[in-house]
Amino acid sequence: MGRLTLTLIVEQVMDAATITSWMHGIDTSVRAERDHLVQLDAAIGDGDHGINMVRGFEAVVRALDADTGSPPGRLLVVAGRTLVSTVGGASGPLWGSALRSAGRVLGDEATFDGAQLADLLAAALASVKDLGTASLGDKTMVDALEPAVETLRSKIAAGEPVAQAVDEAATAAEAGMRATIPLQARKGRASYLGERSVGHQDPGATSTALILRALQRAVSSKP
Amino acid sequence: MGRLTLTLIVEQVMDAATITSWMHGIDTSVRAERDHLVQLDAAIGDGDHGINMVRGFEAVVRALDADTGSPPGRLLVVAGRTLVSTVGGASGPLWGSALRSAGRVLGDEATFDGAQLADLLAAALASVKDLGTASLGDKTMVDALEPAVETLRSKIAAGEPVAQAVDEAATAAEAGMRATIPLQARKGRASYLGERSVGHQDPGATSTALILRALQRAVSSKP
Amino acid sequence: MAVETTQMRKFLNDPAMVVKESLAGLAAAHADLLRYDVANQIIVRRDAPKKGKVALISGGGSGHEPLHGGFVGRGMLDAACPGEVFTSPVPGQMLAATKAVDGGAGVVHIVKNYTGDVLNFKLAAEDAADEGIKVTSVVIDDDVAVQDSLYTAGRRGVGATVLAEKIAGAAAETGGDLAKVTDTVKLVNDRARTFGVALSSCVPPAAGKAIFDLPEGEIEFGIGIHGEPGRRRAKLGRANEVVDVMVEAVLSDLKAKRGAKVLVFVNGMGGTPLLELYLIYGEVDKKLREAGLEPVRNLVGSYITSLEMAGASLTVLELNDELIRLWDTPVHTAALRWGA
Amino acid sequence: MAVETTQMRKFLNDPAMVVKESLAGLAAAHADLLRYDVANQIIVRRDAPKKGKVALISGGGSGHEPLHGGFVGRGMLDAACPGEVFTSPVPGQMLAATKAVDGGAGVVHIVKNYTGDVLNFKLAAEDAADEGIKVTSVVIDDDVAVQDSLYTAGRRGVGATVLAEKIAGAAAETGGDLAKVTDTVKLVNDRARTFGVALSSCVPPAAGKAIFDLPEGEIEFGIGIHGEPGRRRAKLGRANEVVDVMVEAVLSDLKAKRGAKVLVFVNGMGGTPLLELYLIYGEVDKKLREAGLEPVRNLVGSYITSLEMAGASLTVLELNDELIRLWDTPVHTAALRWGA
Ligand SMILES: Nc1ncnc2c1ncn2[C@@H]1O[C@H](COP(=O)(O)OP(=O)(O)O)[C@@H](O)[C@H]1O
Ligand SMILES: Nc1ncnc2c1ncn2[C@@H]1O[C@H](COP(=O)(O)OP(=O)(O)O)[C@@H](O)[C@H]1O
Ligand SMILES: [Mg+2]
Ligand SMILES: [Mg+2]
Ligand SMILES: [Mg+2]
Ligand SMILES: [Mg+2]
Repeated sequence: MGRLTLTLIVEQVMDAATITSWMHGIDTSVRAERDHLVQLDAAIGDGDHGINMVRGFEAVVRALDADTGSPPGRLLVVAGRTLVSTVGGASGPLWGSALRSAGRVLGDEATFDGAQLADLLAAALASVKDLGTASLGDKTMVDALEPAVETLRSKIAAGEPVAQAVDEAATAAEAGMRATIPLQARKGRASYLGERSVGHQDPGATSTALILRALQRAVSSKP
Repeated sequence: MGRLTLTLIVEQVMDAATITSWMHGIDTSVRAERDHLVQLDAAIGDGDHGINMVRGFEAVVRALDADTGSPPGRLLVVAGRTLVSTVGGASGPLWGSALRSAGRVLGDEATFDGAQLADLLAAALASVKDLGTASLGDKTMVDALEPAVETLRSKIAAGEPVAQAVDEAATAAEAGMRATIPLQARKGRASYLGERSVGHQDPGATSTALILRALQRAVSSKP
Repeated sequence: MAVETTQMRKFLNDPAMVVKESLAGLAAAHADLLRYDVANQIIVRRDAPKKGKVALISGGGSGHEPLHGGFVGRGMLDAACPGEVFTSPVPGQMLAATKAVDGGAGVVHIVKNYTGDVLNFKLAAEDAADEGIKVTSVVIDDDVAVQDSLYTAGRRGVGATVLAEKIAGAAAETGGDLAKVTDTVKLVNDRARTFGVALSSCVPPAAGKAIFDLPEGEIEFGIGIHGEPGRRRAKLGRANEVVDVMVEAVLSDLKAKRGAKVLVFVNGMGGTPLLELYLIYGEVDKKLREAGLEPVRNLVGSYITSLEMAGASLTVLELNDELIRLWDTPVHTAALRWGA
Repeated sequence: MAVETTQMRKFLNDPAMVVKESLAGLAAAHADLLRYDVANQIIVRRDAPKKGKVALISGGGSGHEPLHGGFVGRGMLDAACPGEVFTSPVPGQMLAATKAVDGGAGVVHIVKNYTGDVLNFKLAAEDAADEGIKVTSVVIDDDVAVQDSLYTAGRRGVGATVLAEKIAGAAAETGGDLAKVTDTVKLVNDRARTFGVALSSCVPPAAGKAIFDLPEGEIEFGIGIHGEPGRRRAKLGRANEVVDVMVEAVLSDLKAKRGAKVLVFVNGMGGTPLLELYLIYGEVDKKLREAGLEPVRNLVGSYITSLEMAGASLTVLELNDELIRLWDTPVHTAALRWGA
């Protein structure tokens, strides 16, 4: 039974459709959570995070729908560029650079496997940390992304099925998101509030958890 | 009994103390009604009438308290000048000129009787109408002052005791005040509202009724 | 009876002192332009009286800042007489101002048409005449929201006041005589029309609460500048629908010649930010051109206000070459400045 | 999900279009000074690029008007890059602006210290460098309400931005080279400190409701310019008590020399009328003199705002002769103008 599963997993490859499905999934969920993200950002930021994410992923979906035939890495680069060029704010360059870096990991390959998925998310995390200079515990998107990347990498390395590993990574992102509540922000606008940032969930960590959950759905919907 | 009363009346003379007491009485009642006057003016004007009247009569009382020994006419002129120089707004020059004109009627006489009282109030009314060009029914202070003057003049002419005549004049002012409610304003700020001024009591007519009622108290408190 | 100052969203020490303290601050900030005569509560141009120059004074209730104190200086007013908030000044202020600025060539009183302003200025002008000063008075009444009829106190003086002060100030600064400067004020008033709308009321410091209650999502059409309600209330529509009403109200009354050059003044009531005022300007500019007029000069900002009221007014002035030249003449005041 | 525009006290057609429509209005009103490049959403000085002149650009979220578009013109900015309300612009805007204004002498990016602004400008500067344009960037971080430590994103850029744009703009207009103009921005930033307070929040059009809830009678100390809550909330006291806090916060950090000449900038957040701003100026002027400083220049008005927020900020800039000369240099923009 374990062996049978393993066999199926090894055969699960992801491709351009996975990326497109992922981006559509993000678009859908940031739309649904727009007002919640705005509320979270209003409490410790400037109330635009939901609007920024919706604007960005609307544009990403439009860009990808216009792009037929590109390999998955290329689609991620296009998505990243689109975020950089439409979002603004802190989240635009951060997620934009993240997806660009992620896409570059895949080069022009037509498909990718679980290990590559872990690598590309790791590249995204590295890019966010490099540009934003935030560390774990600073109450930013890093607090959701880093545990997700670590979980994904170790589960894949341990031979878990991709869908299951990504599910656990998304769960780790959600835990990281909730773990931002008691933290005092040290990066981004929320840091201006000092101690008043304590007790609120970080909007960027929240949308990051949505992004990971959308990835899980995109990966699971594959046959 | 009727004859006895009449005799008493003929003997009732008024003097500087009557004026001082009148002005103090106005001061007290516009203070007490300040917020009500503000509310009335807020509805169809700019919400300052109570504040204007309080500022003006506070200054009048201060001026009269500093003035000892002047005859009643002179006190009225001082009161009028003080209103002109402290109130501003529409009510300042109108009541200011009114009291100045009223005072001039008495010249330097030390006392005055009911007929003179009627004359001086008539001069006040003439001055308001001359300066403000308002007629009865325009929804202004004239609507309270004119019926008061007419009532006073006719009652005095009919031989009524001063205290009673002034009481009826004040009652006429109050009726005139209430009669402004259904009117559409044709003078002052309230006229800008057109039909929307209907249904509200005119603030200036209201303070005019207070002024007449204060006169009644000042006259009645005389022995 | 004491007003709880701390229950207002205002920077105040004492509601009774707000006008005086603000004037002191104005004078401290602009000592090069003007001085504050505390005893008479007037703002006087630093170099007044200017011998031989016709002087201009104006005044009215406070709460309309920068009007009028912010317009005292070279090429505009010689003195301003600020009353308490929304209350006309008293004649003594206008008399003191008239005496302080008279350079022998006469003094023009620019009076906004409100009963209080008109009556107090009238008493002051009589006193000034008694003292041998040549005074002319012009009443500004540009507000098309009010019918000028037997049934009103006449039209209110609003946005045209700012334009008249600037343009007649230029006429005086460049040597116009008393008749010329007086006629210039009249000309501006004749050729300008204004219509205002509000999205909120405002809170006079001495009253401590809003003059009227306007729920979110509603608009008052045809307001003045004293936080008073307007002619009618409606559901707030899109900005371009609101602008349609404003433009239509102004143009139908102004009856400018087709092809006329106009000055467009989009004025904020105090609480409406520039972001929105420029949006309004864009709509107005478009509609005026569609109506065959040519906006060649404009002024966008909060120049004649109603404390912190959210709202805006539109003034259109039909220009001619002389008015354009006078508008372009250098001006140096706290609130309007160019060419100097 | 559609925002009910009519539930806001705002003149809007569509919350998604408010920035673009406002920029179109700005350009229509000031066509002599600037043009609006719709495709790139940037405001560019009419006569740019000026060969041989160092160019200055700035940008950031909208909602701070007149910053930055109102400061484009002679003697100040060459271009402005407005993002959506309270959202940093995207690098493509800054790149387009940089290319549009580069006259060969280099381009200075004036960046307010917010993570979003810094990151987006950084990406743009990299792209511009790739295209062979000499770009320097200076980050403005004058807000003393925020500790500059490992535990924050550093101090916010607020009031000093306006002063830096004016003063460095004068340096560029009068022939300063890239190093000189860059250093001038830094010098202003080094010598200026700001502290802001709010009496209300504000309503971003796209969100449709206030960012936070501040009851009447309370004050937020240490706010920025994005309608965000400040460092602490307190009961609102008298204006002079509030000013005490502001002056103390600024001076204790600025540590100006006794006897230093200073420029005092009393800025309104958008919903606070001039009446109150001048009252504040009066208090500030007094307290600075008591503290041994000499206010020799000032700016009072709403120049870097947070939509219609009621509130104010105080910026004090320690001057030297060169800074005074540059401040006094003619400037001609939509929002700041003198000597021209
Ligand atoms: N330096 C940083 N590193 C990583 N993430 C950051 C950083 N600064 C801000 N963020 C994230 O960005 C989110 C805010 O994004 P958004 O509201 O879109 O931009 P802005 O703060 O410019 O308005 C924060 O909740 C936080 O998670
Ligand atoms: N032309 C006029 N003639 C007589 N009374 C007038 C006239 N105009 C206004 N009033 C009176 O003045 C009152 C308003 O006074 P007040 O509020 O003190 O002045 P303002 O209207 O200048 O704020 C009105 O209620 C009205 O009774
Ligand atoms: Mg945000
Ligand atoms: Mg009134
Ligand atoms: Mg009044
Ligand atoms: Mg933002």
